[in-house]
Amino acid sequence: GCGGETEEKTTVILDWTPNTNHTGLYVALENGYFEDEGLDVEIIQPMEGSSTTLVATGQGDFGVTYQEDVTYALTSEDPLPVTAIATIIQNNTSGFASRKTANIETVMDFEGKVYGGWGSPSEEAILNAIMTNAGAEYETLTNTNIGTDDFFAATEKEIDLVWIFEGWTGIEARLRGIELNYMPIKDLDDALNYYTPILVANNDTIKNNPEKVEAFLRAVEKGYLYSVENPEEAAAILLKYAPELEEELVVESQKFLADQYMMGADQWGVMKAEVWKDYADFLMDNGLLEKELDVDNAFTNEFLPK
Amino acid sequence: MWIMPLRMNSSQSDSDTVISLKHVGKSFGEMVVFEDISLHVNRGEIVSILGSSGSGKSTLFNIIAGLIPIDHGDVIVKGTVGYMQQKDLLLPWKTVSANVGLPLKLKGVEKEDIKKRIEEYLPLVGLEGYEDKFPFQLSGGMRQRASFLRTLMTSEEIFLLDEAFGSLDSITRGQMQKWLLEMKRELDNTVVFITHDIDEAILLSDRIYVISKIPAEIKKEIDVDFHKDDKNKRLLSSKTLQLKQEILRYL
Amino acid sequence: MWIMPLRMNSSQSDSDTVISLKHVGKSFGEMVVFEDISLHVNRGEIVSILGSSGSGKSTLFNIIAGLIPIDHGDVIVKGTVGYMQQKDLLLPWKTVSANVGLPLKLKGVEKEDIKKRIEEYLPLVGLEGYEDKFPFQLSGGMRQRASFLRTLMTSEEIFLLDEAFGSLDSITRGQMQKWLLEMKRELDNTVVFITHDIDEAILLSDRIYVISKIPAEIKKEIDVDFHKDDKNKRLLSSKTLQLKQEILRYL
Amino acid sequence: MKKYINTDKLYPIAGIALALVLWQIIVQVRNVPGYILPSPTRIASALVRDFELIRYHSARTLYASFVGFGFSIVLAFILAIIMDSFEIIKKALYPLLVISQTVPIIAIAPLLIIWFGFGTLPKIIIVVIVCFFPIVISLVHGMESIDEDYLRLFKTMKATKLQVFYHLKLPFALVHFFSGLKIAATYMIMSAVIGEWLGGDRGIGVYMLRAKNAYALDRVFASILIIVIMSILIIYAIEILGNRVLHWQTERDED
Amino acid sequence: MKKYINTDKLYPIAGIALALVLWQIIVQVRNVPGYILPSPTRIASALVRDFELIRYHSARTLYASFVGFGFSIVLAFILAIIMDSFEIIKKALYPLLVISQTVPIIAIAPLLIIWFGFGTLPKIIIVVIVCFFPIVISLVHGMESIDEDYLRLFKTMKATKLQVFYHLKLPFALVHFFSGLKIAATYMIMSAVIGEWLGGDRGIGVYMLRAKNAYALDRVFASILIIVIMSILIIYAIEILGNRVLHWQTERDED
Ligand SMILES: Nc1ncnc2c1ncn2[C@@H]1O[C@H](COP(=O)(O)OP(=O)(O)OP(=O)(O)O)[C@@H](O)[C@H]1O
Ligand SMILES: Nc1ncnc2c1ncn2[C@@H]1O[C@H](COP(=O)(O)OP(=O)(O)OP(=O)(O)O)[C@@H](O)[C@H]1O
Ligand SMILES: O=C([O-])O
Ligand SMILES: [Mg+2]
Ligand SMILES: [Mg+2]
Repeated sequence: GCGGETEEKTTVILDWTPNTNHTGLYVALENGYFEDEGLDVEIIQPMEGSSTTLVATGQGDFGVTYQEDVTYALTSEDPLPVTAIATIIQNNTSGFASRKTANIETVMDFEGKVYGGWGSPSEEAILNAIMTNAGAEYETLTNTNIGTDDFFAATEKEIDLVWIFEGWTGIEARLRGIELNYMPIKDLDDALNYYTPILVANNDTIKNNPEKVEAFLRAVEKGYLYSVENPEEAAAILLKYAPELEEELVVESQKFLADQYMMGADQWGVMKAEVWKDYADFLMDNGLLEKELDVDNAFTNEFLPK
Repeated sequence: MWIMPLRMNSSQSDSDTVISLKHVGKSFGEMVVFEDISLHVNRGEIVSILGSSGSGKSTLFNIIAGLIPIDHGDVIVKGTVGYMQQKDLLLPWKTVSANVGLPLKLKGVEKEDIKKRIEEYLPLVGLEGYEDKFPFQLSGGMRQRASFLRTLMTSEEIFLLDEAFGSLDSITRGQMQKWLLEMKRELDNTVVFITHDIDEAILLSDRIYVISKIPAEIKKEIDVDFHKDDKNKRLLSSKTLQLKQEILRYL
Repeated sequence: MWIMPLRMNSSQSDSDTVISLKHVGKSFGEMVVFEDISLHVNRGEIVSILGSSGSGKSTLFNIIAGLIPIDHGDVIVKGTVGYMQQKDLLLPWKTVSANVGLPLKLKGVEKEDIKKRIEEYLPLVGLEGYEDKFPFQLSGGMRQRASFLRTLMTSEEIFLLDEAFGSLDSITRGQMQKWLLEMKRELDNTVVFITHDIDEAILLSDRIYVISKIPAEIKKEIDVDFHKDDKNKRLLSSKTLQLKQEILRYL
Repeated sequence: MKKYINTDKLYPIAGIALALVLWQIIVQVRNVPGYILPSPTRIASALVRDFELIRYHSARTLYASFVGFGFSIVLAFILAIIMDSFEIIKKALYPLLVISQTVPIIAIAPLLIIWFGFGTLPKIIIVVIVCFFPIVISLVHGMESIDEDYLRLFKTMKATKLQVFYHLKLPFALVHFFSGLKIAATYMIMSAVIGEWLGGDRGIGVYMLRAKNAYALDRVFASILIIVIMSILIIYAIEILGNRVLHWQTERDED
Repeated sequence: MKKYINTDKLYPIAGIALALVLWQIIVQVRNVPGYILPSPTRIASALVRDFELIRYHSARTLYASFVGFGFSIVLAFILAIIMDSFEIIKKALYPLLVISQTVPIIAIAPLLIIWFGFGTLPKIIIVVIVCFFPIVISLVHGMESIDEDYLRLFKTMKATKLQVFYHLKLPFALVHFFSGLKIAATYMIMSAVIGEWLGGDRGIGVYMLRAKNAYALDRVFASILIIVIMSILIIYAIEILGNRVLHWQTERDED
């Protein structure tokens, strides 16, 4: 419930270091939206790729992750007890980027190039699908894992093509005056316009404390709405909590994302079943899932503010 | 095969024999050091072991001290043993005082008392003023004397001394010998002594065992039965020269 | 202050003196070992240094060998030096053969030749059959003999021998002494000898330096001028006993 | 051995200075962009700019490092004594210790968080996992390498196990121990930083990761610099402590 | 020292077996879900299922590990000789070596990639960075700890620097060297795996990362198991080699 004298301990686990995808969370914290809901929120920066597991094991009540990750988590041999409760951004703002000098303007140009991947099991399938769709020969592409390495270092030498977030790496490139060719993933295949990043909750919390989930999302929505309206102030709030970030990058990224959070939707956070189903089917078709995803149990919009 | 020497409290037996080796055999790999050696030492005696280099004297001591296993035979040692090995084995990180006082410390003697006793004894071995030196700052003979004193500090019932005075000049050696005899008279313990100096053996001993080259056996057991009460008199006795000639024949 | 001994090729000078120390001073911290010591050794001589334990004999050798710096004075050494230190310093990972053959190996002598020479010499020090043993498998006296042989293998012009026979029984020691004299006669090199055995000093030496306690100085320089041609005869000479009495007075 | 006592510290400083100058020159001459390798001067200015922030983060890292290091030493001593006393335990435990080192920490990171949460505890545990091993190994090896003759000496002096440990094994192993301690100290700050990467809200590791993901490479290198400086200072302190404790050895060397 | 020769290998195996049984029991009794900690039997079955794939990846990891390890040894020897011969170089270089170890590798990964690309080379270099240090340190420390008296002996025998090295310093340092080698071997496979995390398309690290992102924790642990087994085998081989080379020491201990 709301109010109450003692605030309820709540832990939110990020997917990465704090960045503009997370701004709404920090705004909710700074502007007291969580407090208003009776939540005492702590935001934690974990090791990359561990947030879903940590939420599943009760280390956090809520976590930031992305749709593909949840899809794998729910179809693994021992499914993780988590459910997606909101998408932070409506459209997938990631895509394939290359330096202008690499001359990659269409998917056809992927042929004979070197792709620097980040270790997702599905990258090969995705590249295979989009190249095949475009009539290009996937076998000619070299797929190299570049791990956590950044775009700029990777493309300095032998890597041509990297999968980036437009609102972060794309902005940084602009700030540095490095010209990019950028292909948003959502334009390449409908099935690939999956949600990233999203918020997940532990199933126990959902079952035993649905009020907490609702309260949390009410505050978070207010935070993101504030970020949409006041990108510069929101950026300042993020920088207050993560002063290690580059101010210019944060501000520019925030301005870019302000339009993206809710693009094409009349409500913040709401998810569509097709998006979940299409991407799960895509993965299934490519033999990447052990079993069918039960879409109904994968996500829910029921805790979003009405 | 591990056959350990039998150890008894001196009070448990009224026999006069404190060390007894019977038909002992010991080999290192194919090298047979002892095939079948027997000897004994009585309470209160000073017994010397004479034998050429490499004849198994140190090995014998290691056996008596229970440090190495034997292949066959019986070893009986009645009483506690203090052993001065051929190497000085001073601890390089301890000063002379700390090295010499170690046996007392291990026995739980109080610091004050240890200090007093060290101050009393160091001058007797000519190491006054070297209390706080480390072993590497000593000469070879000084290290030997420190090691000798450390062994005496154990105050055990039986002392095994392996070439205790081997690195000393004759003057210092003479002083040490005299002092050893005095100590012996006061404490009335048993001493077994390895030396390569026949004069020294004759001066100090009640009995002498002469052992052969390996496989070592007792070549001769000699009772040194003159001037037993004041051994210092032996230095000037003609019998000493005579005995020396005899021993030389056995070696 | 580092003052290194001046070294010359023996051919550069026709003087008879191969080692010369003049007004040499050496302290360890506050301990003055030599305040002002001078001595010399002539080519082809055997000179012994006698002195009580801790009087600075080994320090003297370290100075002659150029291993430690002096505080003041002049040191002149003409000719190459082979030095047998008081500790045996055998390399624990090398067999007796390899240890003894090391100086030859360092000089680049062929393997075959080294083997031949070792096979020839090992029996002379009583180590035949121990070629392939490691130092820890030897007795104390055996290690000393191996170290002695290793020094001789250097075939240098000057040998410094620090208590070379200290751990040997009188028989083995006698053999070693005899052998040393033979070697000396053949090679005609110079030998400086530290010993605490006055008989040994008299038997071997052409001259003897007796040094005092520290700060050490030359107490007496003795010319041993009888039976110089066949030193073995000294064993039975009455002059030996006489000289011994004299030396004892200085110590 | 130590002939250059007075200039002892000059050479390493010169070595480091030379490396820095070379670095600056290469960056400037070859015009290396800042997102690949920032120049020392840029790193220095980032350090000055962010000084307060870095101090704030460093305090936490140092705390976890020191607590973990202290624990490692205590644990290493206890285990070394047990392993030295009971051959069976040593034989059974030693391989497990080695295995604990061959496992990449990051692979079991979620486990650590699950067991120990996001606080300082998992960082301390990582420091212990990393630092404990070289210390215990150095102690055990040190005790093993004691000359049999000395053990015999103590046997003839009827020393108890504890006395043998205190008067013989410990001082003998101390030389090795300080080697192990220095190796552990080398990795001590770094391991706390790795621990911070696993999750947290304060610490040099947190700062570094955020700077890296914001492409602020000068800050990343500023934090590396801080890690290096802290590590070097600790190693140096151990060196000095070691020289004091092992003075008999140092005196001998200086001879 | 080595009284249990024949049962030597029994104890560690018993130790490991005990740990595995405990693990299995805890997982089963407390019903630990597979995404937190898979049971040993599940890990084993994943290993069997993926055997071919793991073999394929392991080959690459082993290749990088061995090449890097070999390089580390050669480099360590060269540097140790140089550092031992020229006190100045030692004093200048030593701190740089230490610094190289205090820097978290992951922080400088982008540099490695920029300089050496994504092939096997950067993995080899990471193996060298990690393994080289303990080896060179053990050699340098080993050579430093030689008794002054032996150095004097060689001086009087007029040995050249090279001869002193070959006949004295090297054999003396070998005991330390094998300790260092074993420490390096402990981290050798792991460092190659870390290298593979930073980028690559084949290797145990790549396999592990993919399994992790697919929540196949049993496969993650299967790869950890492979890393552990490979490391242990290498350490064991070094142990045996060491005992052969240092036979004079082993013989003495068995006495
Ligand atoms: N640990 C060992 N391994 C193999 N052989 C050994 C060992 N210890 C001693 N020996 C051999 O046993 C024999 C006797 O050695 P021991 O040390 O007892 O002689 P020793 O009479 O004390 O000689 P010294 O008067 O020279 O000290 C020697 O031949 C020696 O080589
Ligand atoms: N490295 C050193 N540091 C300090 N003092 C030393 C050192 N080496 C020797 N001394 C001291 O110098 C003096 C002479 O020692 P040295 O070894 O030359 O005596 P020595 O005549 O050879 O005695 P010994 O006959 O007992 O071997 C001794 O008092 C000793 O304590
Ligand atoms: O999360 C990304 O798709 O890069
Ligand atoms: Mg002996
Ligand atoms: Mg001496």
